[in-house]
Amino acid sequence: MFLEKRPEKLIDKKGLRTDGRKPDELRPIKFEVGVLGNADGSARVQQGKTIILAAVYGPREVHPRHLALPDRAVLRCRYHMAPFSVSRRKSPAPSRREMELSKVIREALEPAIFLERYPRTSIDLFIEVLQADGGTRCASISVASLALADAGIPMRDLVAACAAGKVDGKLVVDLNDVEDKYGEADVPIAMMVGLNAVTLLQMDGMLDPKEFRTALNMAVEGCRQIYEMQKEALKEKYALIREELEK
Amino acid sequence: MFLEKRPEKLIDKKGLRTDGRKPDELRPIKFEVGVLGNADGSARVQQGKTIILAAVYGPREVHPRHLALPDRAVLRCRYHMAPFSVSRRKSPAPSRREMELSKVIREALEPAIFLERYPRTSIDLFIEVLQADGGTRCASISVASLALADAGIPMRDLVAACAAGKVDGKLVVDLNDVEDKYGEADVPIAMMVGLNAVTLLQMDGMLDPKEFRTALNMAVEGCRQIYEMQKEALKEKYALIREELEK
Amino acid sequence: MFLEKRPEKLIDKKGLRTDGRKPDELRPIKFEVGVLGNADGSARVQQGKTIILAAVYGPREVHPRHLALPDRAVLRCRYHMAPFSVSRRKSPAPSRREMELSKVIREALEPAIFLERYPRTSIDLFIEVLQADGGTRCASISVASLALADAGIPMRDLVAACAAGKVDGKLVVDLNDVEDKYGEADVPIAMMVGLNAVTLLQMDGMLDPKEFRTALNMAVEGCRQIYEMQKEALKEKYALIREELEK
Amino acid sequence: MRTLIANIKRKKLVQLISEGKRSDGRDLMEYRPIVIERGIIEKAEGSARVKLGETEVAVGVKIEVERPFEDTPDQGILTVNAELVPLASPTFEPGPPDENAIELARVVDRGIRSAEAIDLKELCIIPGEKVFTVFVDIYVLNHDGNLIDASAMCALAALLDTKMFGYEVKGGEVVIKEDERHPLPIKNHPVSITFAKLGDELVVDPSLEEEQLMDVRLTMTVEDSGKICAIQKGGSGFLTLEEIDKALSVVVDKAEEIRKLVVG
Amino acid sequence: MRTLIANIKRKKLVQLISEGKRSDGRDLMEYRPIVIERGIIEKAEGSARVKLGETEVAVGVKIEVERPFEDTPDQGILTVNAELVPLASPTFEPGPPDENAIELARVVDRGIRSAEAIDLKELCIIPGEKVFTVFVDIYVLNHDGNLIDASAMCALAALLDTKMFGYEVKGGEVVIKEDERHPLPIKNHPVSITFAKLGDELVVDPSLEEEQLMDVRLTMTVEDSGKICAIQKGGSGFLTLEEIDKALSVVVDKAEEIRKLVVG
Amino acid sequence: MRTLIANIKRKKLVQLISEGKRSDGRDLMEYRPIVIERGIIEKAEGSARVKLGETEVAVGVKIEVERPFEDTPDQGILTVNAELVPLASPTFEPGPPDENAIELARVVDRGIRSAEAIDLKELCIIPGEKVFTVFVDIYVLNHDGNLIDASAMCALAALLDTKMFGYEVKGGEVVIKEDERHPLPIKNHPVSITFAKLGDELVVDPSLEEEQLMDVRLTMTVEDSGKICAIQKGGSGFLTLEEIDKALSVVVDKAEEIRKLVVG
Repeated sequence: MFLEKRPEKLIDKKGLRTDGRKPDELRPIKFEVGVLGNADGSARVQQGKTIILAAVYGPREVHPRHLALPDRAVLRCRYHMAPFSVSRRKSPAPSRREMELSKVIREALEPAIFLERYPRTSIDLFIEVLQADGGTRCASISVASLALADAGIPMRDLVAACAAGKVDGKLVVDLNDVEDKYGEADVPIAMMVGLNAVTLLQMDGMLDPKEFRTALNMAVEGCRQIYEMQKEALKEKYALIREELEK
Repeated sequence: MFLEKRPEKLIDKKGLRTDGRKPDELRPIKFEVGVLGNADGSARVQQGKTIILAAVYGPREVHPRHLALPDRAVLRCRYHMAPFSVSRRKSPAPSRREMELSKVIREALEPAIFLERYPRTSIDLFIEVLQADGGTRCASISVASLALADAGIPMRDLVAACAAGKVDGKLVVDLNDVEDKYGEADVPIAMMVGLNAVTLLQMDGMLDPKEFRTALNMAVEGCRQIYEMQKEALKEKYALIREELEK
Repeated sequence: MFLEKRPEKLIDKKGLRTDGRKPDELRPIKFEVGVLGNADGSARVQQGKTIILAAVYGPREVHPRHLALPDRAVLRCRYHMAPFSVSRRKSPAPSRREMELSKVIREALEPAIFLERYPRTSIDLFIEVLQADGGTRCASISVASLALADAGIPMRDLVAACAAGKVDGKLVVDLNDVEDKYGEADVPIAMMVGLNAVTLLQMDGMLDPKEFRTALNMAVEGCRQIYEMQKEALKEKYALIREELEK
Repeated sequence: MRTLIANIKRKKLVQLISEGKRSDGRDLMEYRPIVIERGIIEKAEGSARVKLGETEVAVGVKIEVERPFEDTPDQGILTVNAELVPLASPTFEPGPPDENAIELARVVDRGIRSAEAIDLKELCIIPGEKVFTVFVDIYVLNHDGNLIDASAMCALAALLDTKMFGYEVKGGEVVIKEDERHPLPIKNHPVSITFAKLGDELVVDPSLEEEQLMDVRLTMTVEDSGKICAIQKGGSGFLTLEEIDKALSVVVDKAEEIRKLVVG
Repeated sequence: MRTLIANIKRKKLVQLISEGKRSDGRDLMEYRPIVIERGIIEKAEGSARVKLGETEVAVGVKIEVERPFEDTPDQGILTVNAELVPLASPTFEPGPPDENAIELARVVDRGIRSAEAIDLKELCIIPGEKVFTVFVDIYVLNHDGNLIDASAMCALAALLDTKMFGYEVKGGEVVIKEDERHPLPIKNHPVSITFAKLGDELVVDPSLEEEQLMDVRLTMTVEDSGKICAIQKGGSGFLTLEEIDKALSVVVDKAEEIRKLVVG
Repeated sequence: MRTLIANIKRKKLVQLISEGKRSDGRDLMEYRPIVIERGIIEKAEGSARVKLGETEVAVGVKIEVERPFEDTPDQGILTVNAELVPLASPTFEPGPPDENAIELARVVDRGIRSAEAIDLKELCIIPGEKVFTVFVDIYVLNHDGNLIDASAMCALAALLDTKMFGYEVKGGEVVIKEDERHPLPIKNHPVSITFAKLGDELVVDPSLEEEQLMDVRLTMTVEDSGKICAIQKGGSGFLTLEEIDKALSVVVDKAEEIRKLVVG
């Protein structure tokens, strides 16, 4: 309903951020794997106030059929925001921003998947942002990666994603909505951390090349931390399954 | 062009309605069968000021083909209002209301049709409301049923439809537009009268269970009367054909 | 950005038009053939301030396939205006006018093409108006005809198009935008000049039958002149090719 | 095969027509029977139904108060729309108007607009602020050929049937007086005549069968004083200048004949 | 073949139900476990999540200032929308709402509207000029049957969770007071009960399997005082008058049972 | 088979590039010939055409008066749109912009916006009421690779070509003075440089053939003072940190080289 106001300061006298974090501190992140009944794989993330669900269907038959590829699976990806996920109600029709994000998220995950193992099929990835408080593209990639793993899709590595940026002249990691909106720059990246391979790289705002290098390194470090949390979440899931099997 | 005003009273001192009817009295109804040149079957109804045309094409090949069913015909139904059928011009693009009505009308007719006799085909039913003065969904079902019969589609029974409702505290049958808009409740039903089978049942407004039962019975009685008129209209059509053949 | 104003006079005291032309004088016209790298055939026209590109792809496989015809090629035509081609920015979504023009342009070119030589294929013609200053449908047909020739599509004859009309009570040829908008009548035609066959004929405004006949003859004469320029443009193109081959 | 049969049919039809006859017994320059009924839709400000042989069209006119276009601040707005609803023909599909529906609407629109049939200046309420928009909705109910002429007749009949409401302007707001009604200001009566070319002959008012086999279609619209006010060639054939002249030589009389039926 | 298997399944299920049992062990008139959580989305004015067995639905409520409809100038606006997002089922496709999503939204809307659950007059700011619009967005997250009841419960829970902001009107402009909050004016609590007919029996809260094999679906919505405020029959079968009566005889108590869970 | 041939082609190209050569004879860090022409469309407020090898792009700039966004009441609006019109490539289809067209528009938009190339505050007429909207329409006329750089150059050239009209505000209305013209307030000149990764090497300004065979695409946009103002990775491959660094080490100089050509 309301337009958020720009806070007076994005970094306070103690060098802390609007939500009390240190510059290099991620928001609290909680991953859950296997949260939806019908999907072949699914996961949920809460990262600060950002809440996202990801579901994977496939490999399955492609409709319409002429989209099928003879030598590999087609990865399809829809990034979509719930109308109630943002301050002003968003129309459920896909916006241009959602279409671009669907593309870059897909291209951030494709390098990790052994698509050639499932020719003539599609792997359909659906991402629903239930609450958007900044960093949704990175959180989407991280959680989608878990949903793919949960669906048993063979991958070279998990893909972890994290942004770094500049707010009030200071480089920080994992920007929230206010920092993203009123900050000076945002550099979201995604990585197959184990392979040192950057699969998403975008930037808006302005950074000189030196700042950019520092921000990039901070984002890489953020990805490393998220990567560990992803692995932890998968372990937990498997532990639960093992428990249930042993019952 | 103009917003209609709510009449002061919907039931007058004598217990009569805005159009002079008694509570249990249907509007004047006129069915005509076989009114359009190209359709495989067609019919027209005038019920009070409500005027509706229905046309049936099929059983015919299904386009697009993947919609065909191996064991029965697909019944497709489009309920559509002419832009000039209501006080304020209506955009010709289908509204959400028209989409819901297309669905419930289809589901009211499906139980009557031996769809299993025409596998891999479609039976396409097009309903055009030329003037809407209340009760269009019921009149659509009644007239569509005649168009199906005119097309020679084998049916278990004709489907007759009629609403009952509550206006100014009084239960009445076959509501017109003003009664529907400013009344307290509307219960449209459809029946295969010969089989005592209710194939449409909806309600909006408020009724206690006892009132609802009474309204339901009034609507059933309305269906019975309409059912007789439907049969009469078919007989007339056949009589005409016979006459023409004997000429 | 701005609404153009109606000039006080469309014909001045000397009998000349707003752009200094005599009534029976065409605007300066420049055709270029083979201007785009990817298309199978292409051409560009500048006619006064009107600038149009045409490209032809095909004969090629038809998508979707069910549109293919067993006995001839399908000619498909899209007339489209760039958002910046007119005073007020035009939405890039096709307007009703663009859809009608796509149809009449297609029907003006179809009689000239030996479609029966390429059954089950499509010939796709794309026309982009980069600047619209009147007469775009005629200029589109003239330039599209060259693009078809450039693509090697066998034709009975080139199609040349030109309008005549009435402004300030005077019959004139090849109306510009202001003359079209504020004039009394516009008669665009297209012809296979060598065959004396009129393939486009439209009119709006008002003309008595005698005026109409005169206007028609003026438009025919315009077509003749344009036809010569078209042939010249093709010759130039072939001369260029010969030169290149001889290098 | 389909083409083969169509070619045989076409030859027979062209042969018949070259002898001055048509498959339904009409003369080349003869219309099918025309039935016009006005006032078929009470809820519309104006309405009509036309049967032209088996072709059937309904038109409803609605009037709304809207903002004028920027370049004509002192004029009402005319909007013509055509729906080829799928009950009218096995070849019509549900969905937004296709190129045929759009062409139909635009040709009818052009006739009305060029002839200045409606006095749009009379429909201005507050210049630059509020004007009446006249929506003419063409509804094709059965397609047996020559939709343009049937629709143009029906649109004219519906406009002639249209009743406006009186109004007054109070403090910038338009107040409608429901008990005061007057006809729409109609100044001219454009009538369209459609020819089909089959072989070397022209026929008027082509039937569906004739349309399917014709080379080309030519519509000329004529206003009260005998001026041409709209022309549209359709179809993938061509016309010679002589053929255009031939059409021109009969069209004014033919239009007058139809106009009498419509205006009554 | 597919049909053959479905028929066998259906026979077994009908047989089981005729013995008063269901495949998941429930009684015929028993709902699956219901878990309701309010306030799941901070950025929405109100929100809730409902799990009904494995069916999961989220609802978010947003409030915006808009122009009222012309025929209700002194009332706020209620808009209910449902998205069957493709992560919820292999049969849901991306794209604009299909007939199932539209029916779902409209049935939930009808219950809230008929019961006058929201006092829309309280949502008027400046009559004819500005009112609050309440957007109720139903988001189906996992489809395991009976989406209508789960959505209706979730919508009611989300409305009960909704906080409005205070406001004042200054010079025709609405100024929102962000620190002043009060609940949405909720006057009634409609609850829908959905039956599936399988053979000669009715069951409540059909699972996805039951929905796929059922003859017909019947939803009745009941408001606080025990009146029926919405009914919707769905599916291609029919109901006898006796079956309608049977549903009617249990629905008020059943609704009261569910209402307690939702209203808390 | 198609894949097999593509693989063979790819191997040959990667081999060639690993030797520092390209199939059209360019160096790895060399652009194709660039031809820039301004003022090609008189009816647009600004326009330009860029030929980058065989790739050809036109950009038209239109300016309209509109209502500002609620959260930036004192700023003009920038809208960048790209049309991949079907005459430019056999793979482009008519219809609304697909993901490639949208990405193209958004990357160009991001460079202009981040660099604050247009002084949007200068485009405010009446705060909260009326501002100028600058429409930048990218029209791809022939696609032979590297549409992003060609479009970004062309957009910048068109903006530099753009003439605004003077205006005055009279009684809340904006009156345009047609005889008073001044350039659009351009404060910065962002230039994008696009790399393609083929094997272990990066090349700039990939041709269509290189794009079809590349692993990944990387675009960096640089503003006047040498800061990076937009980055976009595209394609289904990955980059190492070393590769990103390598791009970073050449991009500022490369951008300055292109900027001289565009700004002139």
